[in-house]
Formats: sequence, C-alpha cells, structure tokens
Amino acid sequence: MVPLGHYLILSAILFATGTLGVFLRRNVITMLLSIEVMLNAVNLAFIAFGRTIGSADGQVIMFFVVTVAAAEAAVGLALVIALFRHRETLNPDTFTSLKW
Amino acid sequence: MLRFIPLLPFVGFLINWSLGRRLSRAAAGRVACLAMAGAFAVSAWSVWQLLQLPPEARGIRDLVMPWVESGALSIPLEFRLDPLGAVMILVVSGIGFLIHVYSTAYMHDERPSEFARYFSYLNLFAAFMLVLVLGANFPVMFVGWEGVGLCSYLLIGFWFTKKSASDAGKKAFIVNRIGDFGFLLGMFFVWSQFGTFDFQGVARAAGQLPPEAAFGVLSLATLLLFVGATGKSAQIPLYVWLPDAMEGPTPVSALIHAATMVTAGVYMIGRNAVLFGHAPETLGIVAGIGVATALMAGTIGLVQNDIKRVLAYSTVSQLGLMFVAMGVGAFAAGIFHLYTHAFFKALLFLGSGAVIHALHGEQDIRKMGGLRKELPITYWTFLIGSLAIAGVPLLSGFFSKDEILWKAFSGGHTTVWAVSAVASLLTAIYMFRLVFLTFHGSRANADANHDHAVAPDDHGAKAGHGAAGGGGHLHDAPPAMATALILLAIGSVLAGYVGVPAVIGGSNRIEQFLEPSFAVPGVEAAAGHAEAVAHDGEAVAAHAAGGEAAQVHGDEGAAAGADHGMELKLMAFSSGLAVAGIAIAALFFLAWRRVTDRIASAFSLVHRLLLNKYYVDEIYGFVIVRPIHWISERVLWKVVDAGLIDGTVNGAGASIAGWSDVLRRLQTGSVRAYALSIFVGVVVILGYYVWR
Amino acid sequence: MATDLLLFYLFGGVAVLASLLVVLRRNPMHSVLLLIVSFAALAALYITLGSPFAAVIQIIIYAGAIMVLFLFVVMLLNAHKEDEDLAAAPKGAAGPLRAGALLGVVLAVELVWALVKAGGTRDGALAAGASPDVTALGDVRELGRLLFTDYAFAFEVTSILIIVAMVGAVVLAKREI
Amino acid sequence: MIPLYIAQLGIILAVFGLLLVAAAIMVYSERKVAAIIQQRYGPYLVGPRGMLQPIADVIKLIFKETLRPKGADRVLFMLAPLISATAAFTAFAVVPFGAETDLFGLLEQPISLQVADVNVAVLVLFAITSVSVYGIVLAGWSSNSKYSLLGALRSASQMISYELSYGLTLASVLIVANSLSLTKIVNAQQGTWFGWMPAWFVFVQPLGFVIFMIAGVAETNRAPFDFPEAEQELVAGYHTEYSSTPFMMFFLAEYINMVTTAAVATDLFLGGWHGPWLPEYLGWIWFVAKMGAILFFYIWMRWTLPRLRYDQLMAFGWKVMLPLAALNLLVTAAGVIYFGY
Repeated sequence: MVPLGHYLILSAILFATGTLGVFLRRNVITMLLSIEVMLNAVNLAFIAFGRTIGSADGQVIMFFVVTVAAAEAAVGLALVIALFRHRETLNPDTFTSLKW
Repeated sequence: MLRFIPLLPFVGFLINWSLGRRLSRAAAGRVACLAMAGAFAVSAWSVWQLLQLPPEARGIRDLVMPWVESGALSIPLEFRLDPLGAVMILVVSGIGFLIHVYSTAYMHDERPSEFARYFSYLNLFAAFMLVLVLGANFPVMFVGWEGVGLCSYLLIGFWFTKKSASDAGKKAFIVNRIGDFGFLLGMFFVWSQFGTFDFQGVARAAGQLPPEAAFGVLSLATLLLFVGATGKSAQIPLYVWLPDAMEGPTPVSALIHAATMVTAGVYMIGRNAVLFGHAPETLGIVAGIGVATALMAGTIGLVQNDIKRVLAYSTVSQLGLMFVAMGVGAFAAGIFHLYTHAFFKALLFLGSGAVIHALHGEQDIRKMGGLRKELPITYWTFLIGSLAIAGVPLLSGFFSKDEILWKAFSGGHTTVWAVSAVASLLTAIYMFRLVFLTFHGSRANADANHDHAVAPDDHGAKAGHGAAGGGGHLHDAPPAMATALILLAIGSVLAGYVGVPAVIGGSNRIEQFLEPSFAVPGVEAAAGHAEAVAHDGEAVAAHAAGGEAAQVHGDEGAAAGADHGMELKLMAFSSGLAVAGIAIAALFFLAWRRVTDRIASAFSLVHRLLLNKYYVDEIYGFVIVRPIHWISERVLWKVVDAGLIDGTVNGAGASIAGWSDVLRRLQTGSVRAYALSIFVGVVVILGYYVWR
Repeated sequence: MATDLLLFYLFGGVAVLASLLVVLRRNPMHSVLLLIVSFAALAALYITLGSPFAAVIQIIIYAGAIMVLFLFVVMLLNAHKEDEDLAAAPKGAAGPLRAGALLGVVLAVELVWALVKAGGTRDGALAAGASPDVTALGDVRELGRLLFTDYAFAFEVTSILIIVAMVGAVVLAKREI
Repeated sequence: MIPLYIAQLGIILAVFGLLLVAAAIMVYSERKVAAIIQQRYGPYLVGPRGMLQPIADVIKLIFKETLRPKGADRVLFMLAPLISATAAFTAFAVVPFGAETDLFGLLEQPISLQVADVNVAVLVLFAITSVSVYGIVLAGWSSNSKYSLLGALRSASQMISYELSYGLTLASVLIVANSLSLTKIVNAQQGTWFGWMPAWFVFVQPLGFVIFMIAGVAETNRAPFDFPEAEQELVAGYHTEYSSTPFMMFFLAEYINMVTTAAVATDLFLGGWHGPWLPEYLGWIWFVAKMGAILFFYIWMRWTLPRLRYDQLMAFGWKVMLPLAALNLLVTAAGVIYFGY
C-alpha cells in the first residue's frame, strides 16, 4: 500500500496551493475556491490517517469538514452577491471600508 | 421605646422637608411642634420608667439593630437611657418644644416654604441631638454629633442670601470639623485601647486601670476627645464660631447655640466621666481651658453692643464654667449647671428675640433703651433670666454655679476658683449692662433705628414691618412667644431646686440621681472611691476615681463639719459677687453713662482690644486662613490640580488617541492583509515546532 | 503494490495540477470546473484509501452541491475575467500579495520538511501498526454508528450551523427581506 | 467456457448497446404515443410503421453542420454534451437488471446482470445524477447566449432542489431494505406477502414512490418540468445553440436518463426482475416490462399535462416535496424501528 507520507506530502502541497490562491487571486470567488482546496487538502490528510490507523474517524471528521465547507460556501457566496451588488466588482481589495 | 424619641422629630423633618412647600405656615408649625411634643412625652414616660428602677440599676437599653459587624468590631445601633441621658433628653425635648412654639410666632414673617424649611431643620436638629444623648456607644453618638453640626450649619446660614449669614454658617461648620477630627481620633484611640466602643464597656475597662500619674494613653485619648468638645462647645481655641453663629434666627441661637448643642461637649465628658477621671492631666487641661474661656468671654461680653453677641459670649463663658466643673471632677455639678443654664439662657435668647422682633431686627443695644414699658412681659422674663444667670440666690443659676465654685474650691483648685469667681462677677455685670441699656433709661434716637434696621439685612418681613414699626408704639411678644417666655422663666426660677446643696437643708437630689452615670457601671461607687483613696490622698486622683465618689467624699467632709462653714461662707461670697456685679452695672450703665464713656476712652486700648475680641479672628485669619488660601491657590490649584491631575487625565486621553492613530493602521479592511497576518502566525508556530 | 502507487501518482498528479490551475486560471468559471476535477481526483484517491463512502460524499456534496452553488454565482454575476477590474484595484494591495505567495511556499516547504523529519520513524510505525481491512472502513454502518454515538454532539452542532448558515445566506443575498 | 472478464466486457458492451437501442425505441414510441394522443399518425414512412425513423433522425443529425456561436467558450462548449452523455451512460452502470446467471453453464461462475456491483451503488447513482447537472449548466453558460444561460440556471436550480427529495426517498428505501447495494435491495423484494401480494417496496413506500417519480421527472427535465428547454419561453433552453452531433448527445442523454430513472425506480420500488410465473433466468422480462410501464407513464404525462410556472415549480419542490420526503423518511425509520425489520 502507499505509505502515509506520500498522502501527507500531497496534502501539504495542495494546502500550500490553496494559500497561494488566496493571496494571488484578485477575485473573491476564486479566493473562496482556494479555501475549498485547502479544506480538501486537510480532508485528504484525515482520511489517510484514518486509513493508516485503520479507524473510520478520519471519514467522520471529513464528513464534518464537508458540512462546514458547505455552510461556509453558502454564506461566503451570499456575501459575494451582496458586495457585488454595491460595488459592481469582485476585487477583494476594493472592499476595504470597515463601516458602510 | 427609646428609638421613638429621636424618630418622632425625624418624621416631622421628613414631612416638612418633603411636602413642606405645599403646607401652610400653620400646618408646618403644627407638625413640627407636635413632633417635639411627642418626643417630649415619650422622653418623660421613659424617664418615669427609669425612675421606677432601683438607683443602682437605672438604665434602659433599646437595641435597634446590629449596625456594623466586622470581626472584632461590633457596633450595634443602640440607645441607652441612664440618669445623665434622662436629664439631657428632658432638657432637649422640653426646651426644644418650647422653642418650637416660640418659633411659630417669631418666624411668622417668612414665606411658607421658608417657614417649612426652617422647621424641618429644627426637627432634624432635635432628632440628631436626641440620638447624640441617647447613643449607647461612640459611633452612634458621633452620628448625632455630626448631625447637629450639620443642622447648626444649615440654620446659621438659614438666611443664606445674606453673605454674613452664609459665611458664619461655613465658619461654624469648618471649625466644628476641626473639633470633630479630634473627636474621631479620640474615638479610634479609645477603640485601639479598649477594643470596644460601648460607653459602659469603655468605662469598665478604664475602671480597671489605675489613674495615670503622668501623661499617658488615657490622657491622650481624653485630650483628643476634649478637642472635639472644644469644637462643639465653643471653648478656646475653637470658640470663634459661636458669636458669629448669632447670624441665625434667634430661636435657633436659643436652642442650638445656648441650650443644647453647645453643651454636647460637656455632656460627652460627663458621659465618659470614668475615662476622664482616670486622666488627671486632661482634667487639669480641661479646667484650665474652661476657666480661661470663661474669663475671656466674660471680658469680651462686657463691651459688645450687639444684644445677641453679648448673650453668645455669656454662653461661652458659662460653658467655660461647666468645663471647669468637669475639670475639677465635679461632673454632677457641671451637668447641673448645664441643666439650669439651658433654662435661663434659652429664656434670655428668646427674650432678646422678642426685643429684636419688636424692633424689627434692631440688635444694637445702644439704639435701645426704655423698653421696660413697651415690652413688660419680655422685660420681666428677661430680668428673671438675668438674675438667674447672675447667680442671685434662690434662683436656679445660683445653686448650680455655686456648686461649681464650691467644688473647685473644695477640690483645692484655688486659682481656678478665684478666676471662676471673677468670671461670674463679670457675668453679673455684663448681663445687667444688657438689661439696663435695653430696657431702662430712655430710648436713644428711636427713629434712627429702623433705617438702620432696614439697611443691614434683607430678610423677609423686616421692610414691611419697619414701615409699621416706626418710632411709635411697639407691641409686646405675641402669645406664642409669651407662653414660651413665661414657662421658661418659671423654669429658670425653679429648676435649681432639684439640686439644693446639703448645707442649706437640701439634699442634693440631682447629684445622687446622676451618681450612677459617672461611676464605673456595675462596680459600686464607694468601692471605686475607696480604691482611689487607697491610691493617694491627692484630691484630683480622688475625683479621678469617679467624680461622684469624690463628691461623696466631699459630702462626708462636709458632714464632718470642718469645711461646712467654709461652704456657707463661699456661698455668701458668691451671692455677694452677684449683687456686686448688678450694683456695678447699675452704677456705670444707669447712673454715670458719661463716666463709663470717659473710662472707655481713657482705656481706649483695652476697650478696643475687648471690642475686637482680642483680635482672635484676625490672628486666626493671619495664621491659619491666609496660609491655607495661599497654599490652596498656589500649590493645590495651580500645580496639583491644573498641572498634575488635569495633566494626567488629559495625558491619558491624548496618549490613547495617539496610540489608536498608530494601531488604526493595522485595521486595513483588506481581507488579504488579515489572511496574511493569520498565515504569518501559522508559519511561525509551525516553524517553531519544525526547528525545535 | 505497483498499481496502488501508480494510481496514487496518477490521481495525485491530477489533483495537484488541477488545483494549481484553479489558482492560476484567470477565468473563475474555469477555476470552478478545474476544482471539480481535482475533487474527482481526490475522490478516486479516497477509494484507493478504502473509503468509498467518503468518495461518494465528496462527489455528491462538493461536486454536486457546493460547486453548483459556485457555478451559479459565477453565472449570476456573469463574473468577467478579473483583468478587467485590475484597474479598480487600489495601490498597496500588492504587498500582501507577494508576501502571501511567499508565505504559501514557505508553508509548503515547512510542512514537507516536517514530514521528512518525522517520516522515517512515524510512517513506518503507522504502516506497521495499520491493519488495513478496507471493508471495515468502507462499512457505512460503522460510520453511521460513529456519527450518531461518539460524534453525536458534533453532529447536532453542525446541523445547527447549517441552519444558521442557511438563514444568514438568505438574509444577506436577498435584496429586501 | 468463457472467462469471467470477457463476460464482464460482454455485459458492458451489451448494456451500452441496449441503452442506445432503448433510446431509439423511446424516441419512436414517444412520437407514436404523442401522435396517438393527439389523434394523428405520427412517423409512418421510414420502414414499417416508421419504425426506422429514429435511425433516420440520427443520420440526419450526424450530417448536419456543427455550429459554434461567436464568443462561446471553445473547450466547454464541446465538453458539455460529452459530460451529459457520459453521466447518463455511467449512471446505468450500477443498475442491476437481472438475476445472477451463468448463461446456461457458459460461465464457470455466475455473474450478476450489472456492470459494477458497488456496495454503495445507490450513493454512486445519486452522485452521478448530481454531476450530470454540469453538462446542462456548462452548455448553457458556454454557448454565450441569453436563452441558454437562463435554461442552464433553471435546470441547475431545479435539479438541486429536487435532488433533495430524491435523495431522501432513496434514503427511506435504503432503511427499509437495510442495504446500500441495489442488488440486495432488489433481492429484499423477493417473494410475496400474505401469499398473494408481491413484496414490492411500493406497497411499503407508496408516498416514497410518488415522490421519487415526480423528482425523477424533474431530474430528467421532462414535461411538465421541462423548464431548461421550454420551447415557448427559451427557444430550446440550454441546447439552443447546439446542432448536429453535440445536440444528438444531449438528446441521447435525456432519453437514457429517462431509462435509467425508470430502471432505478423499478429496482427500488417494483421489485426489479422478481415476478411470478417466469423462471429466474427470464427475470429480465419482468424488469423490461415494469420499466416500459414507467416510461409509458412518462410519455403519457408529457403529452397530457401543461407546464407549470417556474416559481410554482420551485415552491412545489421546496414546500411540498421536501417536507413530504422528510416526513416519509421519519415515518419509515420509526416504522422500521417499531416493527424491527
């Protein structure tokens, strides 16, 4: 079977990719996508661990992560829509006013 | 039951204070008088209860509630009635009631709201005074102590629109505060020494100790307490406020600054008789101060021209005499004098009040004279009062004052005795100077009086009355005043007969009545006496063992007959003094007015010195007030307040603002910046664990 | 075995590539689709890890629901390529950009290094200690049992979270409630 | 003796071919039924009774020109139909359509008539249906046209909304069958109750069956839920811009989805290939029969019911179907616990 390390390194790379996305992109939606990437990296790590120690907990946690991700996506996208309505743009650097 | 004695006046205060402005004059006055009458009734009833008890066990306690309970410290809100307290509450509530009645007439020219305010203060004062005398321990007494101080401030400054009045109020308050400071320190000192605040407890604890030969803790404690007493009772050096207190309405002067409050100091010493008894040093000081005050005030009183000021100084000197009594350990005599003095001094003040009322605010005796015919009631009552205070035989003042003199003499304080005698001579002189200048002779420039009268003060009715008054017929005291005057006159004649000395067939009942209050509670007096004698034959120490014990000693001595004649001689002598004083006054102020003036101008230096009250106020002003002003302005205000405090506060604000300016930079609303900060944290933490 | 490793490298490679493209593409629509691809790859990996349930969940929820949501928004806002509103980007936003990118790389390096450090010992131990009976992991009953016993509380909390998120989303996105 | 993997391969190919055929038949029958309902002849020229009409259509479509609108996203535009078709075919992979058989001893060990017997088959099915939405959405978006976009949006939201009740009914069936594998579910419906009543889940889950059917219609974008391609409103919805082969793929996908849905419904509720009188190895006839019935029902519905309004559709999905499905699930769970299946 594939050693755990492989999966972990893969997940690390994915995670880093996600962070890159968060910082490089000038589009809120893409930033959210990058966050999803990071979450998936974590999921992978969890499941790999679960597999290695032969317990299902990893999957359960992954399940929770997915649920949270769903919630996060819903709210995040709602925010995006609301912001877009006001500013006609998706560039996060234009949403810098702390009070409306 | 006791709790109702102070409670009733307090209720009256609450009523008049809360809805007074809606009450009519009559209603407000009735409320106040009823409250006092109730208080008096309850007091009388309680005293009656007290008298039912056997002399040794005379004491009624009323524990209202535990007040302060913390560790070893336990201060119950408790009232206790014992013989001493009995005398006091009777005086306070009784005379207080009469003065209330008097006031209803005297203050009649006030606006209803003012009227109600006046009576609310008066009731409040009565309440606090009763708390003071009934309090079973120092803190409760202190509450009353401070309360009466407050009320006197409020009442002196009652006509606060008049600058002099408000100033006098402040002066009284501040001076009293100084005294109270001493009193507080004394209280704490007592606590630290005996671990209790209860008077009886303190007395018991002190009873165990031997009387101090040299100056020690007890002396210090008692001395501090005495400082408080000087503040309240206007003794050197803190007497200066009392004469100015005459700015208040006359009934107030009568009640607070003659009959009751100013005697609080005396009462306090009597209350702690045992304690003071064990501190002969302090007693000496007390006697000294008392006699000095008596003499000084007497001399000043001799030349003052304001009728009320004269009375004020006479009050001071009488208080001085009381302190003399306390000082020589004749506590009973002191209280006795307090009791009689309350009657005739109140009477005199009220009389002067009647005169002022009749003359529409005129207070300068040089502008009076020949009022004998216009104001018969006032004249006669005033005359009785003067005779009583002068110590003319068979009137109350005679017995009490003579008692004090005799005690001083028999106690071996000859100098004290001598000076006191002079003081009482002076008393007779200035009192009758007052009488003669006010009521005899002819009315000096009567029309001059009311432009003068209208000018100085703008209080309520003067103007209106002044017009009616003119120089024409003056009407005598209205019924309410008259009744008060007459009742008090009767009182000042008869009050003395509770204490007729044994020499002239009386059995000094009041002294025997008061006896238990000055002995160590529980411990039988004679024992204390014996032990004291055992200590040493020295008289002060003998008194120290508890005044009453000494008293008994004295009486035994009298019974032995050795100084029996001596006492009679002295009695004759002092009555002679009184008569002499009256005679002198008659000579100088009835017969040879010109001679008097010439003498005055001849000794103009002395005269001016006396007229300006030895410049004490000026000295105080220079020595104390001015420096305080200077420091307050230059240091406290300019440097500490404006510089330090404001600087700190503003600095704090400014620094916060500045820092926020800096920190605000961090709050860039940019999501990415925040994410960046988070990731920095992640990387750093992770890095730490990797490199570790 | 070889096939295992092969599959791993295949799907792993796809996942990484797709994710990188997700980050690098300028067109959000493409990003979304590429992300789905990477999800699919991950799902495949899950299957190789003997967790078919996880894989299916991955597809159903992530690909089937969340990503559709994203697509939806992208289409709704008709999100243009971001080059167009680059002009609108205020100055000074570049700082975080570069620093963040740098940090991302640093993070990756750190993680990998940490793994390498630990790898020698732990991995062997884990591999040894592992008794990988795939069926047990794949058993959905087991998962359900865990979910409703050990993780019951977390489960309930998540359900509440979902409701809150739903309400919040509606409130935020609706023009007037 | 034919080795196993060959048999598997054979099955795969067979399934593929059969699906194509089924699609063709569906097209023909739909036209015919429609004609009958509308009292006309329908196709009758090509072949006997116009039976070869579908083939003619296919040929025609293939030879048409492939258009791609200006400004369309090249890759996605081409990708979309593939996704749809693939998803459609894949979905059927996990659907068993017959009992295990060794083809009269041709195989050394019996195989089940099914491409892949996954133990989470139902979930896989669900996953694939949920993916199949992408085909439509991408088609709509990539072809850079209002109508397409609107159609795509509609289908996306519609599918997501009805997937919920779809999934919930699936779940309730799973509970009853106590398994995730379709084969096991089907086998759980073997035999009869009280000796005369076939042990189909439709009798246990009537409500579930109804909901499943409706949701299925919505999932397959059939009338009366055919909003993505509502002719009267958006010319042809998401595939307005498509022509020739790509269009054909969508066309195919739609019919195959119908077939798949029908098959799944059969497996879940109508006892799959189990039925009286016929021997085990002829079970697939029962299967086809039941499937045919459902499909006919679909067509029938399409040509009789008018299209709803869009908001009605959504309201119905969220405010009626979902609560009912949830209720059904709860009741089922309670019942299972109570009767202890």
